[in-house]
Amino acid sequence: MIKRYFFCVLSTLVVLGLAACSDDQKTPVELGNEQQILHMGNGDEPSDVDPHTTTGIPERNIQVALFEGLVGKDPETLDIVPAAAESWEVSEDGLTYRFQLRENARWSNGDPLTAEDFVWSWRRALLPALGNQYAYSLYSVRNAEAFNRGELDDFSEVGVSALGERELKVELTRPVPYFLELLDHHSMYPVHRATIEAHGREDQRGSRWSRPENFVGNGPFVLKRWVPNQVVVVARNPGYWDAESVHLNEIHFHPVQQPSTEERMYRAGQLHITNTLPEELIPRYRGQDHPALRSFPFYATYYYEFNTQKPPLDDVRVRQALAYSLNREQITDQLLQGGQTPAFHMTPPGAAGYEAEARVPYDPGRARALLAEAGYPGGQNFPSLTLLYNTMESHQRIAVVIQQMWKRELGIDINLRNQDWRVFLASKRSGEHDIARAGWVGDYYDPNTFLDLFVADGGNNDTGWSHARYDELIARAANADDEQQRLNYFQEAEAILMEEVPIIPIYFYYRNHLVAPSVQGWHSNAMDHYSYKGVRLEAQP
Amino acid sequence: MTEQQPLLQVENLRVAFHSRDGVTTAVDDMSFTLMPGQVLGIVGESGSGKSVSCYSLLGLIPCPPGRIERGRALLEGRDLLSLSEHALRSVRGRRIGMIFQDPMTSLNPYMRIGEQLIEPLREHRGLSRKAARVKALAMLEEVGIQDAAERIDAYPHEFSGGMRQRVMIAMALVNEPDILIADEPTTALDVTVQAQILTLIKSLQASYGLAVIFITHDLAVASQMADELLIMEKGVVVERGTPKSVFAAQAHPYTRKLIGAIPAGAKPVPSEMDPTDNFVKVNHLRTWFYPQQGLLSPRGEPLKAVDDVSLEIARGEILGLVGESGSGKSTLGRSMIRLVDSQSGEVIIDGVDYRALPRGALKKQRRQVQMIFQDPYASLNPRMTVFDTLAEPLRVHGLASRKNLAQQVNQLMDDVGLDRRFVRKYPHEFSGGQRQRIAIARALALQPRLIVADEPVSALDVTIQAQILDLLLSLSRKHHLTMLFISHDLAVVRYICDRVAVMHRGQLVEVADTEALFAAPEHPYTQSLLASIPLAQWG
Amino acid sequence: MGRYLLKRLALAIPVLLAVVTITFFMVRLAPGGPFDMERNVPAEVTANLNAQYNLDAPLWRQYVDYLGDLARGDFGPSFRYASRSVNEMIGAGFPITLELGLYAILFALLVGMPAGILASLRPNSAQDYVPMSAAMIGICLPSFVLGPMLILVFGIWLGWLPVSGWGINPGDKVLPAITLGSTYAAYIARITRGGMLDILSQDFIRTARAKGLSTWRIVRVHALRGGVAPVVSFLGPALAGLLAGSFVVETIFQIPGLGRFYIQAAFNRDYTMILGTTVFLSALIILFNLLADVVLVWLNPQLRKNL
Amino acid sequence: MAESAVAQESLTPEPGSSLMRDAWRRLRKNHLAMVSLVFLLCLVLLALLTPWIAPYEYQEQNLLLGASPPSSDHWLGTDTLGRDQFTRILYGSRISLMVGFIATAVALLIGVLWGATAGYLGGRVDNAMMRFVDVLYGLPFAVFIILLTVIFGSSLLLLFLVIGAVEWLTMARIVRGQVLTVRRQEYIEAAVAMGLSSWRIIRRHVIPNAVGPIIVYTTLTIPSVILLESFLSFLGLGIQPPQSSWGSLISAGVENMELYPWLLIYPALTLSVTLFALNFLGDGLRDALDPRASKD
Repeated sequence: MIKRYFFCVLSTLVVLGLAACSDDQKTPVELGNEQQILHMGNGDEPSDVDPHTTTGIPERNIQVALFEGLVGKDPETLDIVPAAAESWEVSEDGLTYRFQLRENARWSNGDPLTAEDFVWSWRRALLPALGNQYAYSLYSVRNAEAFNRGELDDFSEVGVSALGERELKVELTRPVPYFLELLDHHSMYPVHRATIEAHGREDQRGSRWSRPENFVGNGPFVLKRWVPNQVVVVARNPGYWDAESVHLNEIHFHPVQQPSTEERMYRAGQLHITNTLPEELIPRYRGQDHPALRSFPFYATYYYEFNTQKPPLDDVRVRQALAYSLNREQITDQLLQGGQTPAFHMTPPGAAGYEAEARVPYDPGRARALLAEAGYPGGQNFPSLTLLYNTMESHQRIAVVIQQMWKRELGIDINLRNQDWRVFLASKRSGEHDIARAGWVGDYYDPNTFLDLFVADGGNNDTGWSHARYDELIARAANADDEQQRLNYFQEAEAILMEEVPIIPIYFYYRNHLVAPSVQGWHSNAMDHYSYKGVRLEAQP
Repeated sequence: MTEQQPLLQVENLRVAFHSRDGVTTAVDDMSFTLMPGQVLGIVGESGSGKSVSCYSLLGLIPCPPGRIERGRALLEGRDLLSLSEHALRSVRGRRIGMIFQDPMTSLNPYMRIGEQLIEPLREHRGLSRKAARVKALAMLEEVGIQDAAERIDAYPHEFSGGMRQRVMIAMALVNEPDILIADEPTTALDVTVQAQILTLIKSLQASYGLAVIFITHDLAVASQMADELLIMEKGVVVERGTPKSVFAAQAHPYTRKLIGAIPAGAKPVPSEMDPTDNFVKVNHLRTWFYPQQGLLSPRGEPLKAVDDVSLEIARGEILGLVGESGSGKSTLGRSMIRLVDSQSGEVIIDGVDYRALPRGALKKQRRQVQMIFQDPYASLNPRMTVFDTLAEPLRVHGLASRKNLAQQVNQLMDDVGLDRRFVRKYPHEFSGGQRQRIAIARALALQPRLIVADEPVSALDVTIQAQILDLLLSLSRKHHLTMLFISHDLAVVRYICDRVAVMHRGQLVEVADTEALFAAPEHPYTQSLLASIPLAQWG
Repeated sequence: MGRYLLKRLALAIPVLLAVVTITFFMVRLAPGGPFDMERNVPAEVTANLNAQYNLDAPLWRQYVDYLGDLARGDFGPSFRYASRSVNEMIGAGFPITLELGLYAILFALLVGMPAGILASLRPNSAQDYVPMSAAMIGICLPSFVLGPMLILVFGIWLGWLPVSGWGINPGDKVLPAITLGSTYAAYIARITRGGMLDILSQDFIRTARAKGLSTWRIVRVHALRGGVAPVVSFLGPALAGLLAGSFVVETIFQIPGLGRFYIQAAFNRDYTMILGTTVFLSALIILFNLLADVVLVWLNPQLRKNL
Repeated sequence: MAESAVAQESLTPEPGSSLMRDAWRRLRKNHLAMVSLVFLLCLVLLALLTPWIAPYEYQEQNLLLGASPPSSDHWLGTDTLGRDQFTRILYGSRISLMVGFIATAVALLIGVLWGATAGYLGGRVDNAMMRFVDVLYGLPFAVFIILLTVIFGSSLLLLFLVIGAVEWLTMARIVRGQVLTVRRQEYIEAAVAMGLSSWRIIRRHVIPNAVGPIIVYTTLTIPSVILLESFLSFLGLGIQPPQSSWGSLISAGVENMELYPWLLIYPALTLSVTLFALNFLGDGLRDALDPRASKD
């Protein structure tokens, strides 16, 4: 009799599972290959697609499909290429830019894209009340900062103006060698005025203009569907000026937070491209030379920063001792095994041809000597310091290994402490930390994005370290006429930084993700800059 | 009768319970025959094996630990004891019907009685739901349920105890079995209801030509009902015969003990009391229960458990309070000592107004007044040893020092006639009578002046009952106790009380000296109570 | 009955108010605001952002305003998901979580109850130990272990079931439901066993046996109704706890449910979302407890008249 | 029927025994419970002796070795940092058992007192006390944890309190439900009639008789507490690496499940066996503490 009950249980389970068991069921990837639908893992649920109010990478990955700035980047070489502007001129002094917009550039509702659209959009991006957290990327434009800070009300005094339907003039405060780089930032994207005004105030965050049913953009794709925490679907924009190089019909952005979930989805044929790869699995994929694995250096540095205001970290010898005793190669080769390269200086190599010469060496002998010199021979009497990191498994692993290295090489004990991200930020800002984990991703492809972090009044300098000569060098580099001279200033600044070690660089990031073999024309690059033009899906034989 | 084959023939039945502590033989070498239309009474006290023997016939004892070790039980040539569970199922409810002691718990509270009634019909005869319902309805009418057509869809809790027992009987007989096993069918019922049920069983037995096995501890009831009696003691049949012959011969000492234990006659020695000194005075006491008292809802129709009751108890007197279940007698007792909050009136005990006492003072005052409960199983904390149970009140009220605590506890044990050696045992290790002695000892520990005894002997076997009654009488004399003795058993009340108050539906209908009341009951309700007492028929 | 329900619901209001109040001030105590980023932005920008969301008003004012919105059933805009209101997010996430929770409970019941019933029929025998031990596995393997294991076996090695999603690919609801339900299966098995043991020792079961009914029928018709009462009173709080605790399963299986919002909101400092989901879930807890009580009464006719 | 017959038979004279001694006598007869008890005692002993018997140091890394399967050098293999897993499980048992037992004890203490008081006093007091539990149930756990880490940092003591503070809610509900039935028993009425204080009645009469479900729930709470610890520690509330606990080993094992299955199997097995032992011991204790339980 009891059997009957078990029969019920079994049959229910079978029925629940049955539908899935049919073998001819095609996976989303297989279906996507046939219909040119790309499935991408996209990290997190986007907060919005409005380019002027968002700050995250997941949002950016979608915005790249929906909008287009004046210029873009070649996904392979990261060279600046024309986008909404077909050409531009730079004045001799590097202060004035004139952009010619494409004649056939249109909004997805058919309206022509005009220079005035850019003026209005940048104004919106700078409106104080909007609270655009990336407004500062426009600060090199004349008076933009004053306008954004509310010190200036008249936007006509800001250095951006339309010289007709299709010509845009931008005036800068000072020459910025990487200004074109900045133009690819989402804060500089144009937005459609009529649509925004139809659904709320211009300075209103989160109005409904960015919903699929209202959305108007100028990118190769338009917003089609958005189910929170499930998927964002963008569909090809037939009115896009370069529609013929767009091969995909749709892109599905899946907000998958857990790397391990993402990897399983890839293996089950639910994703073409993953956003990341779980650290634990990287060695396995690398070992197999897996065809889907894409590994490439990423323009970012993982480092620890000292609170140089607190003894004994105010003593440069102590900082040097701590820095010299880290065996970075062991961390990258044995622990991480994800292609990361040991960082002996702050700025990752590559951009603008800059290759730092300064090195903070691995020299445990000297480290011990320095520590003894500072009054802690063999780690004796060394106060108990705390290493603060934000809650994440990978940070924890590195911290544990470094804790051991310091113990082994210097004989000092460091406590580990992890905090929730926002608490971590708050602790760092208030200077409560001794040593804190940090990471910096280049905002643009230029050494300046790393080196100007550590100027004395730098908003992101949580080390308390300041150095007059260093500040001077960074300022000079910004105004340098000659590119070689500019890089020389950077070399000198970097040397100071590595001598003073307010931070210990640990490794340069490497990105690893999976790209299905059916995806053609996909390029991974050091800025993790996505480009969907030219991407095509080919079913495997 | 002479021509007839025996319907059921039980030979040399032996049932034992195997536990880690050893083997207990519950029934040993029992034999009997049951003729068609015969009523067999099995009489014995709890633990005598009378129920186990019948349950084992139908495979209803838990196995393990129970085990039928030997014997046969032939029902028309088939040995019930060797039948498979499946085959036994066709006997149960079909050939042999059963009714049980407590109709409150023996009916499924979750099912309408109609469903429960048609179940055996559908199970054994495969009747359609409709046909079964017609049959069930007829059966309900036959057992005397009025408006059976409406009541058939009611739930058991909507019936009174007596009506429930009628439903049980209907259920047992609905398949027209040959044999009815009635296991203490009236023990849990009021006397007046008991009389009705007994009459009903008798008449059904006659009209269906049923053979009945009637299990009871009450010799009087058995002798009223049975054609033949089996007297059992500790699993063994010690005497058998017609009621007349059993009573006449009283061959076995146990039989004599049973008969002797039936409380009969007046109180042997009246209490020493001063009728003018009213130790307890209750004036216009009223305890009503409201179905629900909420923030938003108005009060519903109250249950008037105690409605404007006044009485006095003289110092040293034992006042009997009788009434049927639901008459409010327990609530009155509890209200008097403020275990239940009453709404209005006055309770003055030894000059102290109990209803007006603040909480703290009440706790101190409580030692003056103690209570003995009906169920000695439920009224003792199962996780406390006898010592702890008795020592607790002594300690809390500071009546014993650390040194003489053990001595005082021992004194109490002696008082109630318990062996001192048992002082470290747990309640469950004692028999019912011993447990009630513990409960009495606990009440006495505080040297109270007044004891409210709520049915203190009704859960006990007759022989034990007699001992406890004598104990109470002697203790009340020794300690000069005043007592309110609540009981539904008039014979018991007559034996122990100086005066009797009769309670009916929350009110006192008659208060009189015991013998006067028995001789000439005034109130019709009292008269009906007296008329329902089963009398042993041996004359 | 109606009055009883009304009274219970009225009692819920102070509870919810207390939850809102404590939560409101608790989240403000936590360091870090909803708009903190790794890079520092000018103070003016932050001030403007705060102004957009009424965060510049005095705290008591914000509290009063929030209560006012709440009274109108408006949970406010989400800070993290700028273009959405909290109502919208709950509306999107809750039905999914509820469905997941119901399947999980269903699974737990289908596994736990037979195991408990089997065990109760022959206590302290193999028929008791084997199903009870099997049910215990659910406690040994918490969802963050069981989920990936099931995915690996059924999703990847055998390829029978999808590894993620909800209602997108056929069969994708099976593994999440099992993962979430397995812990509860163990509890339900234990509770069922206890409840059934209780009922099976009652007199009316003896009556049923004396009627000649089969064990199966006794269990099904006579014992189960009373025996499941403890299960029902467990289910109310369990379902509520399951909804609040489903975030692990939702994350593993990529399910767009409320559980993820609920937990992430705290880390995002999405004040309105924290408050909204908290109030909503508290109300659910109260509601499910009430529901469990109603079912208990419905199961037990003796209780019906008390209402 | 039969049981009272047994009761009468068993009245053989015997020296006195207290509830605890009696319970112990009963427990000893339960083989399964005794095996479980011995296992748990061994486990506790191992945990206590860990610093002397562990083959390696718990924080000792060998990055060159990395994750290696069980071998004669490392009986249960090594983790991705090359740390000996056997050692880490041993050290983990110190943390996990301590957290499991102490945090559960905290929950037990608060929950039982709260639930018993509410259930026994009933009425408005009950209502107010249980509504308080409802409120606590409703509060967002994650925010609570973040706040605590901020205010107090990570400390083991706090971890006990937090877990206890979370788990007592359910305990209180269970106890209250049980007490509501116990309260109706006549021996409680008898205790009231004796003039005992409410506190004494709760302590001596109510709680001991509600002990069955309490024990069962406790044995189920311990493993869930052990797992909860790893989550809270990960959030920064409890122990900090390189210390290990069973929960953290299991979570780490899940991540590496496919590549290095031994990293999941052994910690999970340890926890499971402990859980089963607790369970059998709990059932045994429940029966042993009930003098009435007729054990066959």
